[in-house]
Amino acid sequence: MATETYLNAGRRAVIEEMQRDDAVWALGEDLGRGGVFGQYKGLQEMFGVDRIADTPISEACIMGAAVGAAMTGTRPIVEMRFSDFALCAVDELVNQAAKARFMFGGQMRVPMVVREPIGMWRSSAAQHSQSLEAWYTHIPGLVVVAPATPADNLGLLKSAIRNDDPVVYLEHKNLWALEGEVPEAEHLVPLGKADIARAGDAVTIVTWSGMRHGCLRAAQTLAGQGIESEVIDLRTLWPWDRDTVFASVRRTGRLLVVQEAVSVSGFGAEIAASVAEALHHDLKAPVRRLGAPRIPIAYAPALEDRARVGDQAIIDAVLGLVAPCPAD
Amino acid sequence: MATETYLNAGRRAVIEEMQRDDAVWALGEDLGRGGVFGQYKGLQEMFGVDRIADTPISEACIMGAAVGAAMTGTRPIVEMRFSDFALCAVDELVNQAAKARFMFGGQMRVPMVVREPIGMWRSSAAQHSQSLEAWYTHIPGLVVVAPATPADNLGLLKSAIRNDDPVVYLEHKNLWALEGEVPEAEHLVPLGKADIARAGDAVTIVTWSGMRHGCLRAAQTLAGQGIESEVIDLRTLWPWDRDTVFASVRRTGRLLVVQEAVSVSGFGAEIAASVAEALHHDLKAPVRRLGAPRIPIAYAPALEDRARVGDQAIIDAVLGLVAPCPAD
Amino acid sequence: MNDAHNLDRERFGAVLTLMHRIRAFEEAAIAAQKGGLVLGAIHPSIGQEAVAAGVCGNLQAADLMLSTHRGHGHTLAKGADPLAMMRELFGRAGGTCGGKGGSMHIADFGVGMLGANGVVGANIPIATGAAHGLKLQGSRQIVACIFGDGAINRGPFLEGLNWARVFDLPVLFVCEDNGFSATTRTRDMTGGAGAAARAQSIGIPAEEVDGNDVLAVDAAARAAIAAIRAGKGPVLLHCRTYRITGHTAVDPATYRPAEEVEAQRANCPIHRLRAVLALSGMDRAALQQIHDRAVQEMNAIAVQASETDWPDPAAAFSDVQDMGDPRERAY
Amino acid sequence: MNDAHNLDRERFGAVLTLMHRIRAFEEAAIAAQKGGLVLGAIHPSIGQEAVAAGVCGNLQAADLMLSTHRGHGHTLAKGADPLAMMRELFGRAGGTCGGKGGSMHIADFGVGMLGANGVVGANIPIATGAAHGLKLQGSRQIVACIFGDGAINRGPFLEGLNWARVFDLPVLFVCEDNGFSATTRTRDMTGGAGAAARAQSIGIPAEEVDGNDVLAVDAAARAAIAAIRAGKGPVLLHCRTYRITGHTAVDPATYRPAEEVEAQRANCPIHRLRAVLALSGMDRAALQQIHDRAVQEMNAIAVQASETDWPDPAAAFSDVQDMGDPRERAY
Ligand SMILES: Cc1ncc(C[n+]2csc(CCOP(=O)(O)OP(=O)(O)O)c2C)c(N)n1
Ligand SMILES: Cc1ncc(C[n+]2csc(CCOP(=O)(O)OP(=O)(O)O)c2C)c(N)n1
Ligand SMILES: [Mg+2]
Ligand SMILES: [Mg+2]
Repeated sequence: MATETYLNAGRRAVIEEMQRDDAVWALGEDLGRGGVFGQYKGLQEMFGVDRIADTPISEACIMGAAVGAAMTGTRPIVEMRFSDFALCAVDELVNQAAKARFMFGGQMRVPMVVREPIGMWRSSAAQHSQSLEAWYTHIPGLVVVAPATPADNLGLLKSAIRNDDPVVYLEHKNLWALEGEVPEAEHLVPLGKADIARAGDAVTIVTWSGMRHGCLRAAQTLAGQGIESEVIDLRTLWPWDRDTVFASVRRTGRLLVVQEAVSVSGFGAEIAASVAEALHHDLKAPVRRLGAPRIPIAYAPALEDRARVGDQAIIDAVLGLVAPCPAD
Repeated sequence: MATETYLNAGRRAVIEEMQRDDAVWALGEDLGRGGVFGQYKGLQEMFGVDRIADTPISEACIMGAAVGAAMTGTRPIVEMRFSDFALCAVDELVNQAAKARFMFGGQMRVPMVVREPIGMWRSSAAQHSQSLEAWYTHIPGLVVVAPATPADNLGLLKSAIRNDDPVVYLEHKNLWALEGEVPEAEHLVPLGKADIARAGDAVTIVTWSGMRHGCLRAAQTLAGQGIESEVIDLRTLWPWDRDTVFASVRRTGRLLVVQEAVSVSGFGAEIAASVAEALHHDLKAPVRRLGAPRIPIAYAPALEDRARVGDQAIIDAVLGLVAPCPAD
Repeated sequence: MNDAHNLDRERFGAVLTLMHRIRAFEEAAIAAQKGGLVLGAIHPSIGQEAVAAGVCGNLQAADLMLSTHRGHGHTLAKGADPLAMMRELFGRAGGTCGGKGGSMHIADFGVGMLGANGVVGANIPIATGAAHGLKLQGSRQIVACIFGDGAINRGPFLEGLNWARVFDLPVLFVCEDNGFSATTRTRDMTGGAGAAARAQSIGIPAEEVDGNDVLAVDAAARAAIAAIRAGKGPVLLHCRTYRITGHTAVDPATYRPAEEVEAQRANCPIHRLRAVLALSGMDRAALQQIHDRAVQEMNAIAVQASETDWPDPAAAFSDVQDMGDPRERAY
Repeated sequence: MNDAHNLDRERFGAVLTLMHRIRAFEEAAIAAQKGGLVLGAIHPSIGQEAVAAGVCGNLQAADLMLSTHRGHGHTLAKGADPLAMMRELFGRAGGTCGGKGGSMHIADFGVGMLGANGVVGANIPIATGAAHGLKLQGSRQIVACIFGDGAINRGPFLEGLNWARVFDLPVLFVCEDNGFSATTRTRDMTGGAGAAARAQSIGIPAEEVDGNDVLAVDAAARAAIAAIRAGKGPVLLHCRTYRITGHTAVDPATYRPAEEVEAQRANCPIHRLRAVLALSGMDRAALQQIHDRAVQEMNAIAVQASETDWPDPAAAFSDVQDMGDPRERAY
């Protein structure tokens, strides 16, 4: 084990996979200077300008070109810089990358990883803060991954690069500097497997990406009050790990989903609805979601904070869930 | 009352609102020849080339130009032809139209209606069949409307055109030819109000757009078996009519959501999750969703049909809901 | 323009055969659609066959080609099996895409045909990326990307051409300019002189050519492809042609004067090539036989396609993605 | 180039004042960011002030202007209140957008400034549409749309310019070419000769101008605006300038040689205008006073902004949309 930042763990994943497989390459704006957050620092020196390719400011073509390059035997890593800018390339991702394998009757595959940093990052405002993971989970053909720790960013990104279908890979901008233990040996985290970040039997908290950390802090506080929460970090949103979530909810009888994204039609709705459908009779309390209100994200901190799910909101929600139900 | 097609009802809405308000105009490809489905037939002759504007094949600019034109005092109706092509203009809709009012601190509004025909229309395949309403409901700043009848297409489109914020207006391609009674006098349907398409007390079926009709057929069949379903057509997806849905589910104790879209992270998840959260103790059976599997839509009918929610599936789901629960 | 007397009769006899086969394929498909056998929309390229034949005829088998919603001609010219294509139009088993795609999504990777596309202009970045992928792998193949005149008003046209220039990619861009963007005259919606001028402004050599003169298209494509294969980067050909049918097979296209269409019929690329071949000494009977064989072939194919089984409905759930259950939460 | 002796000293004195105010505003903002007062990223336009002053100085109050992420200069030049702008950068009450937008989303509709934009190139279709809206309403106003050199590689550039040409709209497109797309040299990512050539290929008259010579920018903008106001449709100005700072205020910009930056500092548009004004007979003290006043003004504004209240957090829920409860399902 070594201590590594989330950012460097992702960088290491790219290096290892590029060393392992000549077909892997990365493309995006400013990659030669390390990319906008430094995720690609030094990589052009290591791998050359062909494999760490600087591109024009042409998101549609970055995405579309990756589709073509994936069809012809390479394995592109697409860097979208901010997930917000990926909105300039939705046809290319949704109508092209995601559907090609199916539309063309399985003649080929489109192995590409689309890195789209998501999330609030102090005072970045409405066009640099979004979390739209729910959208991608709705699109057949896409795998959706959202790592929350350095080790997972290493192991999931490596798995994503090896995956033969398009993967939307959502790193959280606020986690770049987060440090954590990362195995020094080859480390692969399988896609589709959740991580039980904390075990507990009072309530199941399902979360992903940046909110993992708020949930763990809240669970810590709650443990002080004798309430043991199970915190499940989904890590992969599609396919999500129903088995792990369902097993936990069967045990705890209580589900809280915590997401940074807008709650309305967020991915939390899918989890909550799935659990409500399948485990209604196991539930000791109604399922519960936490997420952002349906507002654009503001610049001024006090306003921006209204779009954040704070630790206290998580604590309150858990307390609400474990309280004896008045209606029963 | 007169009998009118869904298509002509929409056309009438445009005519009436353009007559009423000089600021209203429409832009899109081929509008001068009536638009791709004939929704604008004869309108250029009536209103001239400025107000029924033919455009280049430039979806991004159609949408973006509408944002600018809305900011400067006009009320554009954007025609996207197929909702699939709107994926070429997502930045313009989501990052610009939806957020401008908020980002700029309420200095102005963006009154525009984006018409995006959705849904399966026999053998149109993966790039001409999608229903992505869930996406838009997730985006702060957008109103989302999905009419299912000729009268609603008249009354909702008129209300949408009068709305001062961007409205994503999703007509269903398979309904163009549907005939129905339409008031001859001015007819406005308020945004945000559901329609109880059929009253019943055994189960609440919440649906919208094309699936309204399948639900009504299924309800008819079920009525023959003595099961009276309440069919609620939401009509507006954001804001959706929680009051009507909740009142119904409180009465019936059973919720089925029926949608044409992919079920995973579809808007049905939001409805099901909201009901499960709020009315858990009123439920006599678990909430239940029906929707498409997570597959692209195929061309061959037998394959395409696997993406459809058939009447029988609705009937079976209702029967499942009203059956005495084995676990209780 | 080649001199008819020096014409390579064998070669252009084969080109005529191809053009007749394309025409016959589409006429058979239109007839089949009237009979309810073609399930979705089809966009015929009748009158535009010289572009398909002139361009794709100069590609090698290993070269790649990407097309549009109006792609039957290009696809046949690249070597796809017409029976599999017809089956695809009919939504049958054994279609090029197993019935999953239909006319607008025909692809045949086996012959380097990387896909029609239902989204105007979307093939341009994909083709550019395919060329990028080839170049990264040290391949000598090239990519031809065919699109309509309407597509040059979409952003991906700019982004793709710029990209191809910046990375010096082996792409032949072909603007198949039939004058229309669906029901709209493209010139009314286009600033400036069009595709070639735009390409040149991006630093891409471009040439305009009479797209109904297959000899001219052939010569221009051959020269362009030679340059591209020599490593000179992208080239654009702007081929002016005319769409004889409506936008789709069911569009009566009443938005254009009958005389215009009649005049263009007289300019039919097949007629023109036949005339040149006749002048070069090919006899009438041989020419007639080329036509008749093509018609017979395609009519027989339509019959055969109509007798083919439907695909297994379970195929709706395959080829989606390796991870996850595509049936999850279905119905 | 105007002759220094015939220079309209009053007018260009005002231009110099504006350029100094822009520079001083941004220097104050950079200093404030070091002090933690500016909350989000800022993209200074130091060295590029001649474009803002030369273009916006020729707009009427009722004309509209749309800008980019690097928009402080344009916004001040269009007449926005620097105190409100500084408050916006500080995220305070009374900011141009009430603290909701920040630097990249400053807009001041009261002075015809329709918005900076966080998405490169996104302002082009919006500006085009704003002009479309004006034209439909029979207005005589025009719209200026300023964007960077990097934006010409995005699709909306093509779509917007083509649209403006097709509909003959009153738009002045201004490519403020500072040589860089963030940390990348734009020329390495751009095929062809750039913005002017591309505009011309779309049928839009275009001119290249030394963007560090405010007299040249002023003359070119004035001529272009006169043509546009006369109903001749869109024009593009390609202004070559240089970004003295990094991409953002915290970017050390080590990716370019120090000598290059030094040479460009010597080419500073403010120095150049000062030299011309001095030559024209304006005295040193007057010139110095223009500078000093600007610095005093902006420093005072920064202090004042820092003493302003934070916005009411409840404002997070207003200005979203009329329909529906924005708080629904919150937390
Ligand atoms: C992005 C997008 N917008 C609109 C359409 C609808 N559409 C299909 S074909 C067509 C006309 C295309 O014109 P052109 O590119 O000249 O090709 P042609 O049909 O003439 O071969 C249009 C507008 C589409 N498929 N994709
Ligand atoms: C669509 C999009 N892609 C990428 C970015 C990130 N980005 C912000 S500014 C910038 C460089 C823009 O270059 P240019 O247009 O020349 O403007 P400049 O910064 O030089 O003023 C980039 C790539 C963005 N904001 N939007
Ligand atoms: Mg055309
Ligand atoms: Mg620049």
